[in-house]
Amino acid sequence: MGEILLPLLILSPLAASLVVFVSAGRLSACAVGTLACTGVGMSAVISVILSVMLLSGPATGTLQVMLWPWIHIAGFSADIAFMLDRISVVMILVVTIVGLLIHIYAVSYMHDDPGIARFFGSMTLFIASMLVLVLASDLLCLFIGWEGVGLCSYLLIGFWYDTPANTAAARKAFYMTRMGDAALLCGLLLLATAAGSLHIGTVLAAVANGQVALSAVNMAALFILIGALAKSAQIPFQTWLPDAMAGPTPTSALIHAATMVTAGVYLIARLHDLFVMAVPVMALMAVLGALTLLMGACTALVQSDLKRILAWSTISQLGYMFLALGCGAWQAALFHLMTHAFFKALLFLTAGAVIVRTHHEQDIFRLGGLRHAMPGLAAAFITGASALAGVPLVTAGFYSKEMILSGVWAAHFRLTHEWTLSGHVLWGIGLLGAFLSALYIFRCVFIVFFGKSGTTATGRTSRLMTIPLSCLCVLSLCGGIIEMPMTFPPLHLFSALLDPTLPPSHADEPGWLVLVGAIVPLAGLGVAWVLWGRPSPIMREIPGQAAVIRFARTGGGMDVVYDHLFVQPFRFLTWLTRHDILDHAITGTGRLTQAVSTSVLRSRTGFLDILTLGGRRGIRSADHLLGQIHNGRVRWYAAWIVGGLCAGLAMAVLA
Amino acid sequence: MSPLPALVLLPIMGGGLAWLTERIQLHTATTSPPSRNASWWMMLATLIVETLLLAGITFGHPTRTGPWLEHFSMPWIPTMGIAVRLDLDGLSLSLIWLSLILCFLCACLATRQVTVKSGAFYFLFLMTLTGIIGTFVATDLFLFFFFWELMLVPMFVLIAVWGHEDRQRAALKFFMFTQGSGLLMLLSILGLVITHDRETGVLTFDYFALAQTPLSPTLSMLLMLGFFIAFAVKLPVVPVHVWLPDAHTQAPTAASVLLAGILLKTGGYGMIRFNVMLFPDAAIHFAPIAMGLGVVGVLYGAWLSCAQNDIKRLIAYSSISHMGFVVLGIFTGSRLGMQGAIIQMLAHGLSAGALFLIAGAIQDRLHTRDMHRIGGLWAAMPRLSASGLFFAVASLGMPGLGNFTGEFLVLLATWPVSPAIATLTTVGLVLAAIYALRMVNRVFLAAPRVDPLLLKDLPARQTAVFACVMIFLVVLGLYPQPFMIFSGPSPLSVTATTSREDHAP
Amino acid sequence: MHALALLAASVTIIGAIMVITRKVAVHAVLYLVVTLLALAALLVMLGASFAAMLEIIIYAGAIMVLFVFVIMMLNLGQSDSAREKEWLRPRAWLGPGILAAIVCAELLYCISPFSGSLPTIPPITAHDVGLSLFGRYVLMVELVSFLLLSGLISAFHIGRNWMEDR
Amino acid sequence: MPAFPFNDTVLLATVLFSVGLTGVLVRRNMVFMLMSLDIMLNAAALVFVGAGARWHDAVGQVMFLLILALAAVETAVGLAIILRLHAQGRPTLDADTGNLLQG
Repeated sequence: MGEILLPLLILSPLAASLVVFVSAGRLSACAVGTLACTGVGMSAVISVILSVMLLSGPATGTLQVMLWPWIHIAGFSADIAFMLDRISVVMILVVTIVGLLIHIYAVSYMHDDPGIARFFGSMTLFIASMLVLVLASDLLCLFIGWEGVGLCSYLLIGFWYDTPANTAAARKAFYMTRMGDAALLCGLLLLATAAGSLHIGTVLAAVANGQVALSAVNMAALFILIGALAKSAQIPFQTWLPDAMAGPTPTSALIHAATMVTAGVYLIARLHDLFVMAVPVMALMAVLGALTLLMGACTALVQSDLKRILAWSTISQLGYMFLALGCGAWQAALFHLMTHAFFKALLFLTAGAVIVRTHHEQDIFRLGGLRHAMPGLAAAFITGASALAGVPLVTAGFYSKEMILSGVWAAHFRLTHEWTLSGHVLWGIGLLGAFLSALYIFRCVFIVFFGKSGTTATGRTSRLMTIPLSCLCVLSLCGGIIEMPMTFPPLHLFSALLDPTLPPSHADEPGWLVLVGAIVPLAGLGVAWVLWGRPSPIMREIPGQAAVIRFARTGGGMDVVYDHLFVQPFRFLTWLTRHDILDHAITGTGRLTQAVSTSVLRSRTGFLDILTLGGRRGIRSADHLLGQIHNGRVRWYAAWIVGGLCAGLAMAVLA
Repeated sequence: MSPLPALVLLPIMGGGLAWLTERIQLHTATTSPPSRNASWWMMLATLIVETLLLAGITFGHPTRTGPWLEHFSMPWIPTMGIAVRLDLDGLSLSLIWLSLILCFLCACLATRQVTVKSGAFYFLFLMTLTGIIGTFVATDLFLFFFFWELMLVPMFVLIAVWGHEDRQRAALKFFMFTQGSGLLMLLSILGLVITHDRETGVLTFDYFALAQTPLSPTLSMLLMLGFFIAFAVKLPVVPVHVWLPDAHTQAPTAASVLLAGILLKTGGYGMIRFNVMLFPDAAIHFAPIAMGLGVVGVLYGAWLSCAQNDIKRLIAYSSISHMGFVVLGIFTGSRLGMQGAIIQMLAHGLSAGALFLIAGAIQDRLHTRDMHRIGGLWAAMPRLSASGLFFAVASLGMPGLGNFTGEFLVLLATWPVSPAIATLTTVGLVLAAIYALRMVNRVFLAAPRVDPLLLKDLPARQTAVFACVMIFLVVLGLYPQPFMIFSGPSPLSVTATTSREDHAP
Repeated sequence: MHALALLAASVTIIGAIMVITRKVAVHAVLYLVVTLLALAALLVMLGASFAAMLEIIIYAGAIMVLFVFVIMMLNLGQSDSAREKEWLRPRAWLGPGILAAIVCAELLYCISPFSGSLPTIPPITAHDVGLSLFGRYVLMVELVSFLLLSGLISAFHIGRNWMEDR
Repeated sequence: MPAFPFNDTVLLATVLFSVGLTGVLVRRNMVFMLMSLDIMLNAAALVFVGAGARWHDAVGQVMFLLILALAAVETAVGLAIILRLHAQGRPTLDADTGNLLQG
């Protein structure tokens, strides 16, 4: 049963994608939407069935399906093989259910776009690739999904390809993730060489029993980390994600918030046994995650584009996940991944609905007071915002963030004998980040939905859009209750789910941690209300002139730095070398040879040549001279006669 | 009776018939339109018969005694030890299949545009095919050289007569490079034969006999270099690649496809069959340099490809980059790398061939290859654009498609030899993404820049042909295992004896 | 050497030199007449009285009259003599002068052996001349008459065209 | 005996010839050239007469007559040409201008 359902899970969106692509232009928008939703819906149903099947089985049970051997050759083998374990269950549920909701939303959102078939084809293909990614039991197979989602992301960011900025953003996203992919490929090569296979189980076993040298483990972990960082838009690869908001909003919700960008988190969680062995890499991951979450939050605080705020917030939240992963809180990371998928999808979709109804106005300072025009959307957005901020007890974000913070608190890195990195510092950063999260998202809420009304909203949000929104609202409010902090004991469903596959983090955090974690988001909310929310807000707009603000708004200037450091030199160099230098060199050598041989030839024949040339010239000048003699003047003729006579006589006389 | 001579001779005879058909038609009547394409149908019929023959060879031997599928031998010039020796193993067979598939592609998609002296075009086209197939099956070095040169002449004429604006120069460049390097190979062949004659007293050009020649390391290295340079020019390896961009750019579409799809592969085939297998020790000594050249090729080709504005030139440079992988794979010295190189050759033949066809289709419609003047084709021609996107993505090494399998295997084989080289090569993959997507963005996406009236999408039949290639690529990417078992070159040590015994008269 | 002969010879030479150096054509004609008269005297001294008479009548008479008439018709004036002066620069003289001097010197060198003279013999009379002229050389006379006729015709022809052009 | 020895006759004739030659070469005016030619013809005639007297032969004077006729014809034709040229716009009678036969 499972052996059939698991391939079918991937096949149904894939088939939908193929049908949609092939029949492009022949099916109506409605039919295309239905087809895509059916494909994703089927896989959602299958994933629910599969998870029930798996969870009803033994705790360590996994569902392994080997479809066919991919490469079997001396010293190496790779298969097209899938595996469903408890980590993948979480992921397929998130991917298919959130994916389904977003698809349903998109049917309405995209219904009058001429390229709808391309859109849904790419979206369903994305779901299929993502499922391949999360289900693959072989790293090479995972890599197919890994690149596949990148390709779909490229197609969807550049969906409205008429605008050069969009396609540029798409290419940027693809290039930056591709760099990570190259690093990931290196990591895979290293592991494959060391372990002789890329089957995840085999690799992890080889690492665990010391078959792989520690330096190789560190290197591999580093390479894979780079790949994950690029995919998840962490420092130093963060710049592509804000630009990726050029795509349609459902794309941003599905790919650039809920699923694809979390692939890095999933990969590291999947390979946690490898990373446990690589302590420096873990520390690096935690530090980068912490930095990213701070940086993302700070940048989000000064953005004025609604979708960009959400994009930076995504980067920041992914930073949380990496922080958690770096600290070994695998479960927390996955938990946050799940809740983040819910509330960030909700936020994006709501933002999309708002943007559609305000005639594609994305600047939050031109919006305002939308609370009255669209109360439902306002409520949904506020729900999402609360979840993102982690408003205590009622939202999912609170629980997952709490889990991360408690996991981070306990972490401890022994990098060297003298130098250790305590989790407390990282915890502090995380807490600061939580405060900033509440601040920036409620800044957005207060500016957009409260205050003076800026734009006029028209139309109604269609039913097809509201259903997914309400579902996501429920999920982002209640999705967290399945895992309570240790301090409130009763419910630990999520960790119970993952305990067999992912080691639980240490749970001996002091009780006041939860309290602090609850107060800080509320404080952020309060400050936001003071600054932007009151009837006469203190700060209507952050002064955009200040250099630091402008600096922060561009994402720490990293774009500019990269542009000057890599893009421009690359462009210049390619421009410089656009004509093949070697070609020129060789052609030039050829020309030189030709010239030399010609001159050799000439010098060989030169003597004769000069002789004949000189002779000819002499004859011609003599000719000329004779011509001069025949000048037609009688007197000269006479003179010549006399001269001749002279000479003749002289000869006669002298003889 | 072995079907190999028929396999080799069929295309050229069919081509001659196609030419004759056209001549006769010209002389009799040109009134009825359906018979105007009689010579084209003749070519198609030739290809079909050839394919049937090949299918017969492929599937007609359920029980294989040795690794060599077919053998044919007939004395040619007995006093010199030259014979018509043809042998077929999995490597040859898979490359011949590739050739035929690409020829079908050209026949269906590219040759109909040839209106001037089309009969002669078909004849030369099929003559090139004969040369290629002959190269793949010849195991007599003299015969091999004969076929090697036979490929060049019709291709030269194809470029020089039916090419684009700068065709004469490109054709001359192509001819001079390949011909010059071919002479080096001839020297090496003669050197090997004479050495063999001195050592054993037997004057022969037989591949299997020559493989047993005892050689001093220096001599062996010298002879191998002669072969290597010839193959390196054909493949091409970077410092001697300069003929390729011009030739590919200026050639007519069908010739570009043949060049990129198959002619380059003869270089790879030669490296496997004659460099690594005839001179294994010298090849091992030479491997670091060759691998270095391979990496340079990967990076240099990709780099220059990033800077091109001419679509066909861009694809040509990307071919150089991909062929760098082939060199890298062949000289890793492991079976893994060689398999990777073979898969890479097959996949590149399909993807680059298809890309050239698409570029040709664009040029037929817009009469330009400049990417600055093309743009936004997706809206008007979605089928062509989608195919273009697919093959561009394939050529950037998307996992799940054939090119990735080849590249991955090559990298996997390279990593134990030198992680640094492998890491450098992955940079080539990033560059591949840059040039491929640059092309996609400029040509298919972007804002429309051309008159939409010019843009007629691919007909459904041609799309179906492209779809077949896509399926091949996907199969090669997802299920390469049968190809890898099937297409492995026969190890020499085994074959030399078994094939002798099997086919001894 | 007869003093008279010497005088005549010197007059001849001086006259010839004067002919070729004059700027005015009529002067030159007059000097030429003088030269020819002196030459006629010399011919008498050589014992050819008949020739001398012919010289005076035909040459100094008829031909010179022809010259004078032509010069009159040419209507030469001051400007022409100025131009002649212009053309008679020393540079123009030098080359031809040297050339002529060389020829003269060579001829003189050649004729130096003709020295010594035979004993006196009776001079040749018109009778002798007439005999040989109409005896042995009658054909020559006929030829000369043709020559004169052709000269007459050609001169007439050239002059007639000119008359018509007028 | 002749009053004028043959030697001196030849001497005189040579000088006279040279003077005439110089005139032909030097003068550009065609009238003067004709006169110089006459001088040269006279020099030649003088030699014939001298030689006839020296060897007592009538042929010398016969030749003199022929030369005389020749000179007459020459002068007549030459003067006619001069007149013609003068009438046709060559008032200077410059012999150097008639050089259309130059090579």
